[in-house]
Formats: sequence, C-alpha cells, structure tokens
Amino acid sequence: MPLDAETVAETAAMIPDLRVRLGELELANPVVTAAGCAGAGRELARFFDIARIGAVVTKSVTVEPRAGWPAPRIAETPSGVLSTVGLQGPGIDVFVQRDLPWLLSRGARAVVSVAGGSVDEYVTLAQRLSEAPGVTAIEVNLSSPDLSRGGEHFTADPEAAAQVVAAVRETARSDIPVFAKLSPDVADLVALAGKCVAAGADGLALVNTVRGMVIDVDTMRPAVAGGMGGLSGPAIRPIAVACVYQVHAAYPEVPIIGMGGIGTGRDALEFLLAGASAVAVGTALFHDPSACMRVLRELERELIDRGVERVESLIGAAHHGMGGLGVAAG
Amino acid sequence: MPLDAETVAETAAMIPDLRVRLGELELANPVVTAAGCAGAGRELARFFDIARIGAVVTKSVTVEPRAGWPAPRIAETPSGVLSTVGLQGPGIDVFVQRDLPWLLSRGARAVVSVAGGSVDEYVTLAQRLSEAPGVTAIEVNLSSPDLSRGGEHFTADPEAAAQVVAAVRETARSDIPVFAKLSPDVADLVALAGKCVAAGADGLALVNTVRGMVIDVDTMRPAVAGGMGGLSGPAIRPIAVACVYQVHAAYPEVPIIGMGGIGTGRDALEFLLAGASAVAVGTALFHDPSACMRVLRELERELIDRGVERVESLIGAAHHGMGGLGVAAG
Amino acid sequence: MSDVRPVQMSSPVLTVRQVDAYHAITVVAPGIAERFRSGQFVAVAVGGEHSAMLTRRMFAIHEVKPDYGGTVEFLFTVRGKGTAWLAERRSRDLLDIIGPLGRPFPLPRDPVNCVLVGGGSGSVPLFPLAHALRRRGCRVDFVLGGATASRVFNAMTARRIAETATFTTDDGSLGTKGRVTDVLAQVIEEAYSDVVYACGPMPMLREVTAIAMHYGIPIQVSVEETMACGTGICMSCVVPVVGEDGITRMARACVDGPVFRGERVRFDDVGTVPFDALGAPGWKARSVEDQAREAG
Amino acid sequence: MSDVRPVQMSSPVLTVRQVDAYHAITVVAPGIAERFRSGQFVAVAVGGEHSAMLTRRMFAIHEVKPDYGGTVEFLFTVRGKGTAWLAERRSRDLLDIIGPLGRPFPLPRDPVNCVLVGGGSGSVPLFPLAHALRRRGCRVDFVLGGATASRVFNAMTARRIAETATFTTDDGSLGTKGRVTDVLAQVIEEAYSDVVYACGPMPMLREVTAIAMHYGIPIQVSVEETMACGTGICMSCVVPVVGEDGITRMARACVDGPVFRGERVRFDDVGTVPFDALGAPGWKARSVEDQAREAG
Ligand SMILES: Cc1cc2nc3c(=O)[nH]c(=O)nc-3n(C[C@H](O)[C@H](O)[C@H](O)COP(=O)(O)OP(=O)(O)OC[C@H]3O[C@@H](n4cnc5c(N)ncnc54)[C@H](O)[C@@H]3O)c2cc1C
Ligand SMILES: Cc1cc2nc3c(=O)[nH]c(=O)nc-3n(C[C@H](O)[C@H](O)[C@H](O)COP(=O)(O)OP(=O)(O)OC[C@H]3O[C@@H](n4cnc5c(N)ncnc54)[C@H](O)[C@@H]3O)c2cc1C
Ligand SMILES: Cc1cc2nc3c(=O)[nH]c(=O)nc-3n(C[C@H](O)[C@H](O)[C@H](O)COP(=O)(O)O)c2cc1C
Ligand SMILES: Cc1cc2nc3c(=O)[nH]c(=O)nc-3n(C[C@H](O)[C@H](O)[C@H](O)COP(=O)(O)O)c2cc1C
Ligand code: FES
Ligand code: FES
Repeated sequence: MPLDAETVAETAAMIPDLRVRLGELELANPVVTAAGCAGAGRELARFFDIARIGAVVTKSVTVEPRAGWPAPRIAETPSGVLSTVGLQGPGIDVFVQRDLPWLLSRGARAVVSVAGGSVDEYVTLAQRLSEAPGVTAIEVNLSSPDLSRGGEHFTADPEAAAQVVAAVRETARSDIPVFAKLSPDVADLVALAGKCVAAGADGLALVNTVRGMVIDVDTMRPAVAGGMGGLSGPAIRPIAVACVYQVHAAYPEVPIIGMGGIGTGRDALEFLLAGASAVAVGTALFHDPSACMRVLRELERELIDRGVERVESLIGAAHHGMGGLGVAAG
Repeated sequence: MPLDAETVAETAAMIPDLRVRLGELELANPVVTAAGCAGAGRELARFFDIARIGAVVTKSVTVEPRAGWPAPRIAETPSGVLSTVGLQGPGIDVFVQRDLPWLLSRGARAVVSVAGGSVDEYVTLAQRLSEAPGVTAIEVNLSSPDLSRGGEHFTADPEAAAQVVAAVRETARSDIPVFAKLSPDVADLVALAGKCVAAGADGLALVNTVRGMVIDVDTMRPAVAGGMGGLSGPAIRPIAVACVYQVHAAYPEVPIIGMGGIGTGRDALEFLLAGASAVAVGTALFHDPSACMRVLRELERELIDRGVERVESLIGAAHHGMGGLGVAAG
Repeated sequence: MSDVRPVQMSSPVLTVRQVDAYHAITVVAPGIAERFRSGQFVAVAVGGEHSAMLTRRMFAIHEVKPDYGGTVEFLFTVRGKGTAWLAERRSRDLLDIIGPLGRPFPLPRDPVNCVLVGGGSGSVPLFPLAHALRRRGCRVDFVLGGATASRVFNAMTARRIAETATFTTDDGSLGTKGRVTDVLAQVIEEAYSDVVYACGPMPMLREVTAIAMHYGIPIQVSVEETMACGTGICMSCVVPVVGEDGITRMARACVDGPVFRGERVRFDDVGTVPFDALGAPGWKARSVEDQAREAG
Repeated sequence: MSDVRPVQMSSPVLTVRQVDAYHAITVVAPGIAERFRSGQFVAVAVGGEHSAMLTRRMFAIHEVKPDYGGTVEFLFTVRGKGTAWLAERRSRDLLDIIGPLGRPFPLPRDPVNCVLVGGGSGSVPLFPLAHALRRRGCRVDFVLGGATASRVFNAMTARRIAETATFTTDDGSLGTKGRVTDVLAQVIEEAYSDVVYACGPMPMLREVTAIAMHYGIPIQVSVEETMACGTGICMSCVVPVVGEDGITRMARACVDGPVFRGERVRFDDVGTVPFDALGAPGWKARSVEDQAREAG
C-alpha cells in the first residue's frame, strides 16, 4: 500500500535536514570537534564513528614538532577547565603522513587547524595542506604567540592577524575554505573579525579559550605550569554566545563555527540561534568522549520537538524580531 | 593557675590576625560584600551580623532614582549567573537619608559604590558622600554607561575613566579612600589600572562582571531583557584571579579588593595569594545569604591549618619565588 | 520585607509523595514551620553540594505540621533541571532550604466571605490560607483551574474545606470547560464574597483583579516572577507596583511580595519598566508636573 | 594506545565497603569487566548529573568478578572534592564510568619470579597482576609500603597470594620501619627475582627502577600523573619517556601508559620538558647533530 502524500510529508518532517553550508563548505551536520580537544580523531574513534559527525577539527598542527608545556597542564575550575598544553604535536610532516590519511581512511571530514610563530610558518602549513589530498578546510588558530612581536598572540594586533589570514588564503588551494579562529580576549572582537574577513577569511571560528589563572592554595603557586592558562568549558558559554551573537550581527553573511562550553543539544541550539552555522564540542569530550554524537542526537531531538525541518532555518534566529523564523507549528 | 608563656603564645597563634590595611583604610578582616549583591545590607542583616565583616559595599548609588531594566533580569548559567539589573535604586538622597544611617546604626562599615552617567554626576555623588558622616570609602563603579559617549562604559576609554577617578578624588573628603572598580572586558586592564592609580585612585576593585549572553532555546530570544548581560559567579573566578594577579604584579603597592566567584574560604585565599588585600563576596550571596560569614570562618580555618599568624603575610604570596612567605612551620 | 527573620537550614526529607500531577516533598524544618504564615514560600538549593546551579528554586509552602519539631511541605511539577533534580530526592536526603520568605496573605479581622482563586501550582498557597481563614470563622469558596483534571490541585481537599469548590479545566475533564475567570463572577455573586485571594499566572491574576474591582471588593494576588535569590538582594524579580504615594516602583516580588493588592500591580506593564515608574525616563517629567501642580 | 576499546557506561553501585584505610566501591559493569587486563584503570565522573566538576577521576581496577554479568572494584582514599563525593555513594546509586583504560602490565611468557612493589594506593593494581602471574605459574613476592599500618593496602591478601610479603611503614607500625626501597634489594636477592613491577609515587618508582637496573632485571612501572580525561585527548598527563628510537617524547600516561618500562621514564625530568625532548628547544640541535653524525 503506497503511503499517501500527507503521511510521507509527516514522516519526512520527523527527520530534520541537518545539512549546513558554511560558504562553499557543506557539512552533513553542524557538529564538529573543537581543535585540540580531539587529537586527530584516533582516540575518539574508539567511542563513536567519527565519519558521522560534520567534521573532525584536528589539534593545531605546527611546522616543527612541539613538546608543549610541562605538567601540570590542566586544572579543574567550576564548570570549566584551565589548560596550558602549549600546542604539543608531531609537526606537519607526521600529520600529513600519518594522521591525515588515517582520518580519511575512516571516512571522516578533516578540518585541519594550523598554528605558527610567524607568517612564514602559516604559509608553509597552508602549502603542505594544499598538496595533501583530502583537506576539507583549514582553521587558522590565531591565538598563537607571534615570535616576531615578543610572543604576543597574533590576535592582539588586528593587522598581524589579518596578515596571517591573507597569507594563508593566498597560499591555500582555492577550493579549501579558510576559517580564522579568534579568542575573546581582544580589545574589539567585531573589528578583528572584520579585518580577518576583509583579509580573505571564508569564515570564522569563535571562540578560543579565555585567559585565566588558578592558584593552588596548598602549594600557593599557580596550578598549571604556564601560570596563566586558557579557560574553557560551560563556564565560558555565555561569553562565547555573546561573541558569536555580536559578530553575526555585524557580518550576518560570514559563516561562523561556534564553540565554548557546548555539551548538550540545547547548548548547540543556543549557538545556532546566536548565528553559528556549525558548532564545535571541546572540553565536554574530556568528560564524555561520545559527546559529539550525543550532542548531534539531542540537537536532532530538539528540532523534532520544535517541528523544525531544516536546521539551517534556525541559524541566527535569535536576531530576528520573531524568534520563530522558519519554525513550523508546534 | 596562670598560663605559661608557651601556652599563651600557642593559643594566640591559633587565632590568626585577620586585620588588613588597604592604604589608609584598615579593615577588621578582609571579607566584604560585592556591590549590587547585598543591597545596602538590610536584607542580609536578617541572616548574619553585618558588623562582623570587613565592610558592606553598597549597591552602586546614582544621583537620581533609577528604575533599571525590565524583567527578566537574570539567567542561570553553569556555575554562574547572567544579570542586567541596570542600577535600579532610589538615588543618593534616599541613600544618605535612609540607608547610610541604618548601616551605621548597625555598626557596619559602609563602603559606598557610586555610578554616574557623566563626570559631573560622579562629582555630585562624591560631594554628597563627603558631607554625610560615616562613609568608610567610596568605590567608583566605572562599568557604567558614559552618556556623553553614546553609552559606552567609562572603562572602554582609559582617559574617560581616569577623568572620573581624578574628579572623585579631588571632590571627596581627603580621609575617604577612593577605589576604582574595573571590568575585565577592556583592551588592556593593566594599563587602565595604571591610569586610574595615576589619576589618584587609592586602590582598585577587581573585577566587575564579564560580558555575556544567554539565549533561551524555547523562546529563541535572549534570556535577559538587556540582551547582553554581565556574567558573575564561580564560572568567572579564573578570569578574575588572572586580573588580580596581573595588576598586582604591575603595581604591587596598590591595594586591591578582589572578587569574582568567591564562595568559600579557599576561594578567598586564592585571591589573597594572587594579590588582593580584601575580598568581596557577590553572587554566592544569592545562593547562601550567610556566605560572607561562612567565607570568613573558613578563611580563618585555612590560616590556622597552615599555621599562618597574620592574613596580611599571604597577600600576593603566589608571586614570590617561595610560596610559603610568612608562613610558620606546618 | 516581612519582619519575621527567615532561617537557612539543611533539612532532611521526611516523605516524598505524588499528589495529582505534583511531586510533594515534606522536610523537617522546625524553624521554618514555626514562623510560617500562609502565602510564604521556601527557597531550595538544587543539584547537590557540587552543583553548577547557583540560583535557588522557590516553592509556596503547602502545609506545616508540628511533627518532629516542625515539618514543611511543598509541591511542584518538573519544569527544568532544578525541579527534575528535586523529583529524584528520597527520604533522608538533605535539602538546603531557606524560609519562610515573602509577605504573607493579610488576613481579615472579621469573619467575612472569602473566595480563593488558583491556577495550576498557584493553588498551593491557598490551602494553608483556607485553613487560616476558617480558623477565623470566614466563609471560604474555592475556584481552582488547570489544564486537565490532574493539574487541578487537590480538588478533594478543596471540597472538604470550603463551602463550595468550583473547578475549571481547559479540556473539560473536570468541572467547567474553560478558565477560572469564566466562573468567578458567578461564585462571587452566589457566595456574597467580601474579598478575593488569587495565585497563578499573571494573565489570570490580571483578569481576577478586574473582576474583583468590578465588584468593588478587595483583591490580594500572589505573583510568580522569575526569582534567583528569594531574599531581596539580586533585584531580579521585579514587578511594576503602584505605592501608596501613587508612584510606581519596580517592586521585588520576593520581599515586597509575592502578595500584593491586586489593583496596585500594573499587570499591563509586567515585563516592562513603565515610562512613569520611579527612576524611569518619564518619571522626572511627571514629578516636575506634580510640583508644578502643587505650586500652582 | 591499547587496542581494546574501552566502554562508557552508567553502572549501578553494588557494594561499598571499607578495606583498611580505603573506600572500596564495586560496580556492575560487564563490558569493563570482560575487557580488563591488570594495570588498567577506570575514569569516573563525579558530582552527579549537574556537577560543576568536569574532569574524571581515575582509579586502578582492583578486581573484576563474573557476578551479575561482570563487576569491577576500585579503591580510594579521600583526597579532594571528587573523592569526597565518591565516598558518599551508596549501593544502587549510578556511576558514570569509562574503562578499562590504559596500557596493562605486560605478562612474562615463562613462569619467572616476579616481585611486586607498591606504595599506598599504588598497591591496588598489583593484586589483579599477582593473580594473573600466579595463573601463569610465576612466583610472586610482594613488597608493600605505606605511611602507617592501615595505609598498607591489603596485607592479609598479599600474604595469602604471594610466596613472601614484606611490609614497610614510615612509623614502623607494620613490618620494617622505612620505605619499600630499603628492603627491595634483599627481597630480589632472596627470591631470585627475574622481573620487577612497581606502582606508587614517582620518587618511589624512580628508586625502584634504579634498584632493578642495578640487578639488570626488567622493571615495569605504573605512574600516576594528574589526569583529566583518561582517554588521551586532553594532553594533560604527560611524562617524559624515551622511545625505542632513543628520542624523548612527552608521553601521555593515560594511553601510552600508565605502565612504562622503568628505564624509559626520565624520572629526574618529570614535571619538566627535557631540553632534548621531541619538539623542545634543544631537540632541533640534537637532531641536526645526529644528521651530521650520520652524514659524517
Ligand atoms: C514565589 C514562588 C512560588 C512558587 N511556588 C511554586 C509551587 O508551589 N509549585 C511549583 O511547581 N512551582 C512554583 N514556583 C515556580 C518554581 O519556582 C519553578 O517552577 C522552578 O523554579 C523551576 O526550576 P527549574 O530548575 O525546574 O527550571 P529552570 O527553567 O531550569 O529554572 C531556571 C531558573 O529560572 C527560575 N524559574 C523558572 N521558572 C520560574 C517560575 N515560574 N517562577 C520563578 N522562577 C522560575 C528558576 O528559579 C531558576 O533560577 C514558584 C515560583 C515562585 C517565584
Ligand atoms: C592511573 C591512575 C590510577 C589511580 N588509581 C588510584 C587508586 O586506585 N586509588 C586512589 O585512591 N587513587 C588513585 N589515583 C589517584 C586519584 O585519581 C586521585 O586521588 C583523585 O583523582 C583525586 O580526586 P579529588 O577530586 O578527590 O581531588 P582533587 O584534587 O579535587 O582533584 C582535582 C583534579 O586533579 C586530579 N588529580 C588529583 N590528584 C591526582 C592524582 N594523584 N593522580 C591523578 N590525578 C589527580 C583529579 O583527577 C582532578 O581532575 C589514580 C590516579 C591515576 C592517574
Ligand atoms: C586542552 C585544550 C587544548 C586546546 N588546543 C587547541 C588548539 O590546539 N588549537 C585551537 O585552535 N584551540 C585549542 N583549544 C581551544 C578549543 O578548540 C576551544 O576553542 C575552546 O576550548 C572552547 O570550547 P570548549 O569550551 O568546548 O572547550 C584547546 C582547548 C583545550 C581545553
Ligand atoms: C545582580 C548583580 C548586580 C550587580 N550590581 C553591581 C553594582 O551595582 N555595582 C558594581 O560595581 N558591581 C555590581 N555587580 C558586580 C559585582 O559587584 C561583582 O563585581 C561581580 O558580580 C563579580 O563577583 P561575584 O562573582 O562574586 O558576583 C553586580 C553583580 C550582580 C550579579
Ligand atoms: S529573587 Fe532576588 S531580589 Fe527577589
Ligand atoms: S588524561 Fe587526558 S590525555 Fe591523558
């Protein structure tokens, strides 16, 4: 017995369309990993099928291997963690030879995060990734110390950040989108975002960790080896949502990967409503290694409960006079 | 039977000296309330004796009465709250006639927080408070919209902030210390702090709330009427500790009232180690109206456990090569 | 602000039971029980000792009893994370609780006829009120509403205590199909009511107030505005209320209320700051006008 | 990284008991029990569903049993907020738990003589190891230490399983007054030990390694570095370890360990990044030197 049109329509309406477009980039769904919180996917693949999420965003890759900071590197804070890993990693050679092919062999989409100490290093990284097959996008981690300016982050100087973005965009293969990842610890995030877009960024990743410190009251010394660290997790979610909201308000056409404390489908929805087109799960993975899949399932459930057929219809909806844009009855 | 000298000494060592000096200002102990989280003390007096804490820092007083933002004004966030009260209050006349005398009648020390929309308003407030008897100190809330510059906070422009501080310092009676209260959402907190000190601030209060936003995923609208709000509570503690640490490192001689997520004696200790000479309890009071007294008791316990005789010996100790400065054996 | 000092305590859960669609928790809390007056509420900490939830959850006190030195019962439905956590509590668990909070229902001096109007969980504080009124010899009539029969709180008890008990449900599964305000006028007329007490959602309170004012009888409403502290310090629970001096102020529902005289609440302006409220943009203008009038 | 997939589950607590100075919790966790090999650990979420504590707490698995499809026992002392919360769990509570995690102790193919050295709670993983070794026909000798007698974990069981069991305490309340390293050499000599397994604090592991190397016998150590995730993604638990290629890397204790060959761990440099570690400032220089040597 063929189903009547109404039943077909109802059934289809039950399975929301999760595809999202970030400029030229189309993802099967909006949930990705946050850089540095998922390695290159190998550890998480023991807990869920990494091909089923939108993409794996890798730990920031550097030109040379990096040893990072000594332990202790992490301290727990209320609903957050403070960390100073210091970009430990094997360098671009090993990444391209070992990690990238492995990711692709698993059917995952690979967004590769890159970090350099100079414009030249970023250019080298963009070059190497353009030669390697299968890179879905490049995320430029700009919260990396600029060695030419005494180790200040690139984001501290919008001109320096824009220079990096421009160089990466020029070097990278034209079919590889470039996202600029920014930290909220800047004088004027909207202005910085604007500079990065003007310099050629195809999209933005917001936000990196927030500067913080924990002092161990027993040793009376800072709790992580780096002294200052980066705060992440649900504690910073309101800060991150504010950043996404403000930048989306200023540049509604620029795709944003939103992150900062996402741990549930409702959290993901909050970022989509604020204006993010994709959402990254970071610190939550430390607590629950399957968090990406759970967030995806929960998000789908939230959409079904609201009768939303296309996740894209919700992007930025908190900005609209009416909250219900694109939402079917219910 | 008279106690022998050793027993007397031991007993004395068991009760740490909690007095702290912030420049000319001496407080019986370092625990005070955070502005705007304790009204003018009346509500908390139902839960503990407000004369027993270092001081009551009042809700920011304005020249005219203010109605504030409409409801909803508060949203819960992980280990924090986001709020937009909008400085609701009765204005300086009622404060001086009703609230200040009441505070003094209870034997409390009154640190009066002031907020204005222009330099003139701050001057008026400083004048009125200098005429009123019994003001222990003035805290200048600089995270208030500057009406002459389109409502940007005074802290957004270090010159504007310094101008306010200078005007208040000039106007206020010379025996009333003036503290400048700063928000962490600034381009360069250390520079701003320096400007305020140069302009005559006798000390600093760090930090005010952090800009954030919560979107209600059911209504799809910002959860507080103001849209953006101020994030406070334990969630921001690492951010606040970092601010206190950095400013104390730059200006070790400037007294700091530290705050941001303090809810236990250990939290208070963390701020003292970072360089605060006094600590304010804010959001924790919403959860536990006796939090100030509990923090004070717990802090005393922490000092006893560490064999610390004078709380002042710990101020800034996390900066010293040796964490144990001034700490007796044990 | 009530002059009765509230207390904060760690109270053991005595019993957990289900009443209609509601979870009912009784805690041992002598200090709260002995101070309680009807209309007051408790503020409960949720999520346990290591909770990421900082704001307290408010619940009207349903009943206090002298057992175990004093017990307090409150009722709730699961609305969010806090009430979901509360619904999992078992007897002997400890709850961190503050109470009694808020301005209670004022009681009439004389044995008058009172109609008590409740919507959903808003009916809860009307039960201790009904008992208090009965003790004073008042006549009590109940008008209780809810979405469905199971949401109409404690219909059996209402029938037992009151002279009459009228029920309304949205779906007609109990009593009249419709809302409490559809039947209130008739009850007032038949019972010769002298005063109205109401608790429930703002739109209901607004209509109940209009009806009471139509009959020219006093109306006391208990409002539920979003609250975070319950003790008056966070300034989050504001409602525009007209004072005795005719000036509208943003009153705190937790300490200035939750019970207000109905005609004083500017229901049309709830969720806003009225232009002429004390300290709002239009207030200055108004007070200048007043001065001008006085001077003139 | 072990090739056995760990599982994450919500496990009911079966029993809670006290073993010497330790709290012992047994959970029903079939998936973890069946995969377990000695030396592995579990990562436990703490504070409940609404917890402000995000990082997991790691505990060595003490014992697995086939009951109820598979149970897992771990032991702990209260050190901070997380373990304080765990100590309050009761039977039937649910624990969110991941395991088995980490590289297990490698077992010898032949029935050799093994000495197992444990300090404090570090003794825990040595018990399942002892059983596994005994099943392979190995001789097992225990050397267990602690601050006081009650901190020496499971002395009775150690005596029962092992050929010999030697105890040390800081205060002399059990066995020899002193540290495990004071008696280890003698045990090795008397037992003709072929291999050493050790678990405990870093300074102890360092000395045990030195002794084993002195006797030229293999040494496997299990380290406890501060961990946050236990699954290898947060990069917090690093220890400088020399690889087979002679290069020092910042190895993750949770997936590359916690069991390492003792002589590979650069104990003197724990808590630092050695100058010549892969990617450290001095590494480049060294590799250039190597290239020069190779070229020359
Ligand atoms: C004076 C007063 C008495 C109340 N009495 C009862 C009662 O007897 N029975 C009952 O079922 N409910 C009552 N409520 C409503 C009850 O407080 C909320 O349902 C509860 O706080 C929801 O918490 P949650 O964590 O489940 O929801 P969430 O939505 O997760 O709560 C988030 C925040 O919003 C606040 N909040 C959410 N809804 C409300 C609301 N309707 N009113 C006030 N604050 C809210 C919470 O306190 C919390 O701070 C009363 C509210 C007030 C103000
Ligand atoms: C592989 C491994 C196995 C362990 N096995 C046992 C065991 O069998 N029995 C036992 O009693 N303890 C064991 N520990 C130590 C145990 O994990 C800590 O005592 C516990 O995490 C402390 O948590 P807390 O919340 O009480 O302390 P807190 O100090 O509040 O913890 C704060 C943070 O530091 C981490 N942390 C603190 N101390 C340690 C430590 N010594 N090692 C690792 N992380 C730490 C916590 O995981 C948490 O993230 C083991 C640790 C590791 C790494
Ligand atoms: C341990 C750790 C390591 C991180 N490493 C990187 C990194 O290599 N590159 C990067 O761009 N961001 C890095 N981040 C930032 C995250 O990608 C993310 O922006 C931030 O943690 C906020 O998201 P969350 O709250 O979900 O973790 C790291 C974060 C953490 C906690
Ligand atoms: C509801 C609320 C109202 C506040 N009002 C003021 C105020 O009037 N003036 C001011 O200087 N700070 C105000 N603050 C900021 C606090 O004084 C404090 O700086 C901040 O909340 C951080 O401390 P906490 O985490 O302990 O709350 C307010 C904070 C909150 C949450
Ligand atoms: S709830 Fe905090 S003032 Fe009313
Ligand atoms: S604990 Fe996270 S990598 Fe080892």
